[in-house]
Amino acid sequence: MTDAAIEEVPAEPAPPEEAFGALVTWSRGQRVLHPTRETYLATVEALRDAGFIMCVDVCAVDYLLAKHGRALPVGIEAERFEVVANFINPAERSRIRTRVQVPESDPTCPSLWPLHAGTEGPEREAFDLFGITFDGHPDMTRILMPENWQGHPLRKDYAMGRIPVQFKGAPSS
Amino acid sequence: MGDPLYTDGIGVAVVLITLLKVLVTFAFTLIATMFMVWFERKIIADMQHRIGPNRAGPWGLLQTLADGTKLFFKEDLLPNKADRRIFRLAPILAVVPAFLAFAIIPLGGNFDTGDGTVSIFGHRTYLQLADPPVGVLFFLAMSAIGVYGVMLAGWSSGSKYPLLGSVRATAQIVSYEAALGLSVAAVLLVSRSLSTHGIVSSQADRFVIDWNLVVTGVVPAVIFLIAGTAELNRPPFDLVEAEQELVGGFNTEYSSIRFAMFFLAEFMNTVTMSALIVTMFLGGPSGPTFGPDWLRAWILPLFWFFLKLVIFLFTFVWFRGTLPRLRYDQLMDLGWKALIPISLGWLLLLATIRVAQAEGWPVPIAMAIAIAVLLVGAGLLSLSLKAARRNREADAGAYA
Amino acid sequence: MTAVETPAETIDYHARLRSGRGVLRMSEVEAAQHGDKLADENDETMLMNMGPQHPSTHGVLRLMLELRGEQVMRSKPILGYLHTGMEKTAEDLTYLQGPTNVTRMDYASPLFNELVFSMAVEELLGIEVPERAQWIRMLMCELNRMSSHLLFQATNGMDIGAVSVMIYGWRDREEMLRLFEKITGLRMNHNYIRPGGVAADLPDGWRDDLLRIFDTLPEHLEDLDTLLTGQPIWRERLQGVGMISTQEALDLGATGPILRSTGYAWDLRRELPYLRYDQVDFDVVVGTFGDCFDRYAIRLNEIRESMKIVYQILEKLPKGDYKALDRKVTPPPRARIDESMEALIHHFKIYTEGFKVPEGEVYVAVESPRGELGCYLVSDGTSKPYRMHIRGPSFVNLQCLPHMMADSLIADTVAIISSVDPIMGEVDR
Amino acid sequence: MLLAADFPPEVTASWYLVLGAVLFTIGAVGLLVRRNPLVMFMCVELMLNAVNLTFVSFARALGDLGGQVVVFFVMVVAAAEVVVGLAIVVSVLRRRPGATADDIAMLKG
Amino acid sequence: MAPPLPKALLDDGLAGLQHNVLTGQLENLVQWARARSLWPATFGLACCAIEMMAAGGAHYDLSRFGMEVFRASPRQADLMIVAGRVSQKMAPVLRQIYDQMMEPKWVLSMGVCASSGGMFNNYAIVQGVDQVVPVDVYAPGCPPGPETLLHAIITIHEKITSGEILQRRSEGAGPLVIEQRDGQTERGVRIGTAR
Amino acid sequence: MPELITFILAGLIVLAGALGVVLLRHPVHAALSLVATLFGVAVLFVAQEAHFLAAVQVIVYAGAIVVLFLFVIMLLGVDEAEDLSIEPLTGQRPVAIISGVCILGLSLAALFFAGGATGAKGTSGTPMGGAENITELGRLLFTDYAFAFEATAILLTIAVIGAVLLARRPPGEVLADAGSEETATPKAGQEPEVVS
Repeated sequence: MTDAAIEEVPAEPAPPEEAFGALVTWSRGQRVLHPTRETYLATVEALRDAGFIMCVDVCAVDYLLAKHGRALPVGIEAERFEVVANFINPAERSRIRTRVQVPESDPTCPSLWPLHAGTEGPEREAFDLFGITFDGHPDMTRILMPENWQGHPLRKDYAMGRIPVQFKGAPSS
Repeated sequence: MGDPLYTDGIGVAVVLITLLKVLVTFAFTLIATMFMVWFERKIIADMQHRIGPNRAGPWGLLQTLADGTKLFFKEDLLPNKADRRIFRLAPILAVVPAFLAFAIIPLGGNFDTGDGTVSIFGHRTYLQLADPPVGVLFFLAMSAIGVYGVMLAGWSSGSKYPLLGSVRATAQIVSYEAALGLSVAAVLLVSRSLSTHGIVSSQADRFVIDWNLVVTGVVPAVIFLIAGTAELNRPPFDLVEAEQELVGGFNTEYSSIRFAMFFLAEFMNTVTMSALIVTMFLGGPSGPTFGPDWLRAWILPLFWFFLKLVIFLFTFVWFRGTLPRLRYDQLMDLGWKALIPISLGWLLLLATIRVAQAEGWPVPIAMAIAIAVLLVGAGLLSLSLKAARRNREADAGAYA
Repeated sequence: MTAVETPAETIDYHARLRSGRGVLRMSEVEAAQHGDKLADENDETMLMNMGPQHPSTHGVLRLMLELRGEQVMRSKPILGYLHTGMEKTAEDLTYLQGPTNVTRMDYASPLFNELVFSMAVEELLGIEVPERAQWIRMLMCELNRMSSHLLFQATNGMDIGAVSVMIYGWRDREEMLRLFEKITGLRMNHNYIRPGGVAADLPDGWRDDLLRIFDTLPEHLEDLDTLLTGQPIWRERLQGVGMISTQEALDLGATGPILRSTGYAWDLRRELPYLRYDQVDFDVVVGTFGDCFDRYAIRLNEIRESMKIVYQILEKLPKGDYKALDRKVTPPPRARIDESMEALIHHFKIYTEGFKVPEGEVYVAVESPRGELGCYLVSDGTSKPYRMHIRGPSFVNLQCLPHMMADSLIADTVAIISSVDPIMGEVDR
Repeated sequence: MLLAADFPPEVTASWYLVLGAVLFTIGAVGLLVRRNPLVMFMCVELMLNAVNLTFVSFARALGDLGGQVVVFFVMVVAAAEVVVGLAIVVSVLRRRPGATADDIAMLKG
Repeated sequence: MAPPLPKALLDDGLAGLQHNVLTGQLENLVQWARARSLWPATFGLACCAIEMMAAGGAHYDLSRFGMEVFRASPRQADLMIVAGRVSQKMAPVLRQIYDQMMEPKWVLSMGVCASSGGMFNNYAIVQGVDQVVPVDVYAPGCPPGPETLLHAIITIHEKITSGEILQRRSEGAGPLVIEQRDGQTERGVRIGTAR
Repeated sequence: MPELITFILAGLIVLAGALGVVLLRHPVHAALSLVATLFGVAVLFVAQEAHFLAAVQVIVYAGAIVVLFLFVIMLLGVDEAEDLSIEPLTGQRPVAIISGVCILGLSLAALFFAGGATGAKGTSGTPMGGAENITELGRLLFTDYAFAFEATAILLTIAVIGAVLLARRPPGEVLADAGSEETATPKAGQEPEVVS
């Protein structure tokens, strides 16, 4: 295989494409919307009205240590966190994805819960593992980790937590 | 009437024979229980294409002994929140009635050509520990006392799952006691006796044809079997200890010998219930006999009794291997809306026939009238049930 | 300001209990403080804890139930007792090691985890997987779907109290596992589907073994029909229990048999085909009422549909390579290492530092036995994923529990949990 | 009579009647002393049982089965009484947990 | 004047009694019973739980050993099969269940995750359940097949038949202290006090 | 002799149970004491050859009535022992004790000074042991006492209906406070409850 084959398909050239009130990029054949935190809910609502009635997933990414440039459209500032949501339009059998930039200084993001009740669990998970608070979520508590846990394990500055295996009978330090 | 052993005054021999009978009955119930546990595990295993216990003793026969010994030597526990006295009392309350109830079961005796007695040391006696004139009622009384074991065990444990289990147990047993009693009444109606010996005697004339199973028209026997299964808390009515719902139900907090006592009581009750069904509906130890007196009086009746007993033990195991568990409200519905009305109606029908026979009325006409009346009653009942369901749904709809 | 830091006493329990029908808004810590007390002094409800060690919570699911008598007023699933940190671990493993990690998520259908991860990596790499590998993947996944649904039949039967069905389900699944062991080398957690293809070609005699299983399976499924489908108690227990409407299911993000049980024919194999599902003929089984019985029946019939697919695969399975021949991605055959220096180097490179994957992000989903199993993969151009997120169908489906359980009885909760068929390894990851 | 000189003494009807009287007294005192409506019900049952015992003793002493028939009716009535009484207790306690018998005065409306 | 009790008896209770023919026979009986009636607690965690259940199925049939009686209530169980990875959140629960079990009790650590954390050496997983409860037998494998589990169970049977019947296991594990794994450094923080 | 032993043992059980009902603070303990009393009374019935009544005593009283008591206690969770220190009417307890002594004294006086059990022999039948007792009892119930029998049947029916009506939750009460206003799927724009 040549390098060209695995190189990313170049994004559509300017002028920037816009749909559902958000800028659009393409990634591996999938349409990706880039709403800001302010336009996020409006975009998702527009999506829902356009037939994207299934919100299958919400997750977060921590780009703290990312050395690569992200495929973001012009006008969208790269921040440390990103909240990614995936939607399906069952009628058109198509998928679409939104990526919202969430700054480290203020890790909050509007919750999709009022629009898609099914995002309750995934958003709690993102809160638990990344510390991103979702405004409007009914139950913003830890879901996977114990409630008294310190820190958010999936952040890049949170170490793996690997410890040397302690065998039975070995002298403990 | 009554056991001929006690009619000619009470001497040393009579006391000894009675003691012997106590001993034998006690040993028998224990061994039967052990056998029942093994039997159940083996049969279930066979139904599920497995082998079943085979390590403890030959064919795993000593499995129950191993379980019992292990439990006996296990640490006991008294939960902090438990009501100490009652927590200790409950297993005893469960196990004692289970033992006592077996006392009224006629195990043998020649009913074919004789009067159901055997001869021990020159004394004629029944082959049953006791034959009170209210024998069947005695059984019902004992099963009523047996409720306390389950109920108090759950309550005294002081935690939630056992409490739910005991609330279920209470409601379940009280509800099914009614259906049980009504089907017993049908038997009493045709047997004209409350004593178990009398009930067996009344069925002994002709093989199968004179059995109450046939004489009462199968329905009471079926209802007794269903209600009896519920009374025993066995699947599909084992909501009391439904493992998937209530962890262990009433016995969740019990360990060691106290748990073993519940275990024992459960299986002993199963044996007793089967024996009672055999006594009431299948003619107990009666059956065709032949040969010398010892064969007629001792061997063949016992054989018949055990044959019939094992059939019902197998039926109970079969239920466990096949049927899913009912839900609590469905159980109550079955008891109150199906079993009790049916057994009541059937009892009335049987009574009509008896009255018609006694008074010399034409039986078919009386029966037809009775059936018509009962059908009207059933129609009214189903109408009211429908109305109740409609109301309930309307209520639920209003608040959904 | 997060909820965790909020002092517990400032939270109005009652207001939180009341919000949302069927949803108990109460954190575990608060619930623990409530202890054995009644939830509300003026009310007759009581809070009960079900799990995490409870025989019918399918592992370590924990439920807080607010009960009035035996009636469940509100409920809340509490997760995390099996949280394994797999998403974090994945960031530390190369792409080749990835399937080893993800396969342990949904341990009832491990091949789907491997499949979705491999597909995501392939999508990022932009490589073509050989035709035979695609068909083998499909074959294995359908077999896995059957074994997973058999597992469901077993546990569902057990939960409703039909103990024999439990053993029957295991019996048939065991035959399936033995076939898996022959093909992949392992009974579970196979690590068989890898980026670029599958780990090994099908072994000799696999077809006969498969057909032998298929000889007995339909009979055994009919046994289940006799024991369960036609059994009045079974129908009573499941019909009308845990109802959910299509709208609710869509809103809650439910997929798989739960969504299909409401009559909504949504199956990724049909709607957004992957592998070669567009070349096989099968029916999407749907229900009508969205109750536990529909979900049971759907799974039972999906076993039959999968058999249909497998028969077609047996016909159409092409010859060819079982993995991509790109030596930068897939290791060379063992024999080549002894002959070729280049092969040795490739082998060494792949197993020490792994292959590099171009930058980018991708979301790929497959239809697992429990619903849409998705994988969101972010690559920063190195040989390890920058971020891997798995969209576990059980995790999302579990959100339906409080809504299905509202106003049901305790016995129903068991049936409902069972009908959702959650695999906690995938829920907690 | 009660303390007959011969031993063992014959158990006459009076013995049972005395036992019944004592039982009745205990029940009556309990009814007046206890405040828990459930326990008060139980005390009523004690009194009814004392009466039952007396009836059966008289039935035997007088050779009249009518006494036993009356006991039968007493049991039925007791069952009816308990059913209704407990229903009232349940509906009161449901609204006011920990209510004592004095609170049942509120039934007067 | 009664002879003073032997010192051993005063120190150890019944365990200090010298064996004679009778207690020897009793001991054999008890060991025999315990080995043949080892009721496991229904305690499944992850992948291994599936294999544990498979071991109860028709092909492997744990019931041959009298072990099909999976007790949901820890009070009645003798054997805890820790089947699967133990998360930090689960560890206290696991310990609580162990404490709820009555003596004598045995623990079987099934699979590498339970035995040593397995491949999941990260913030979430307890690196070996022996840090929480004392383990008698470790079954290797990921997951161990039913045959491996059967072998482990037979090993436990041997351990039971060769062990002391009055020995308490309480010294096996100390009080449980779960500390949080340090997320900022790679330094290990002990979870639980092992022994 | 056997009757003496039976009487003494059963009498002790009866009295101990009765005292237990009055003195034990916990309602469940009191109920269990009541069972002991009922059982003792049943034994005394047997001693007086009223077998049928003894069986009915255990089945109805122990098997149904006390079970109902316990069921209510469990259902309502009336676990806490009652506070006997509160005296609703001043001097009620001493008066109760005094009146109790009076009742006892009066009845014993009536018993002894009137010369033991008196009365004329009835015409309804003679009690005897065994099965004849039951037959005779049945005959009496359905002939001489048929009206009373029917009356108690009606009484029972009324009691059951009354109990059902009393214990029934008024329909409006059911989910009135269950917060049903918020449905499973929140509508857009609806203000969800924020917890922080």
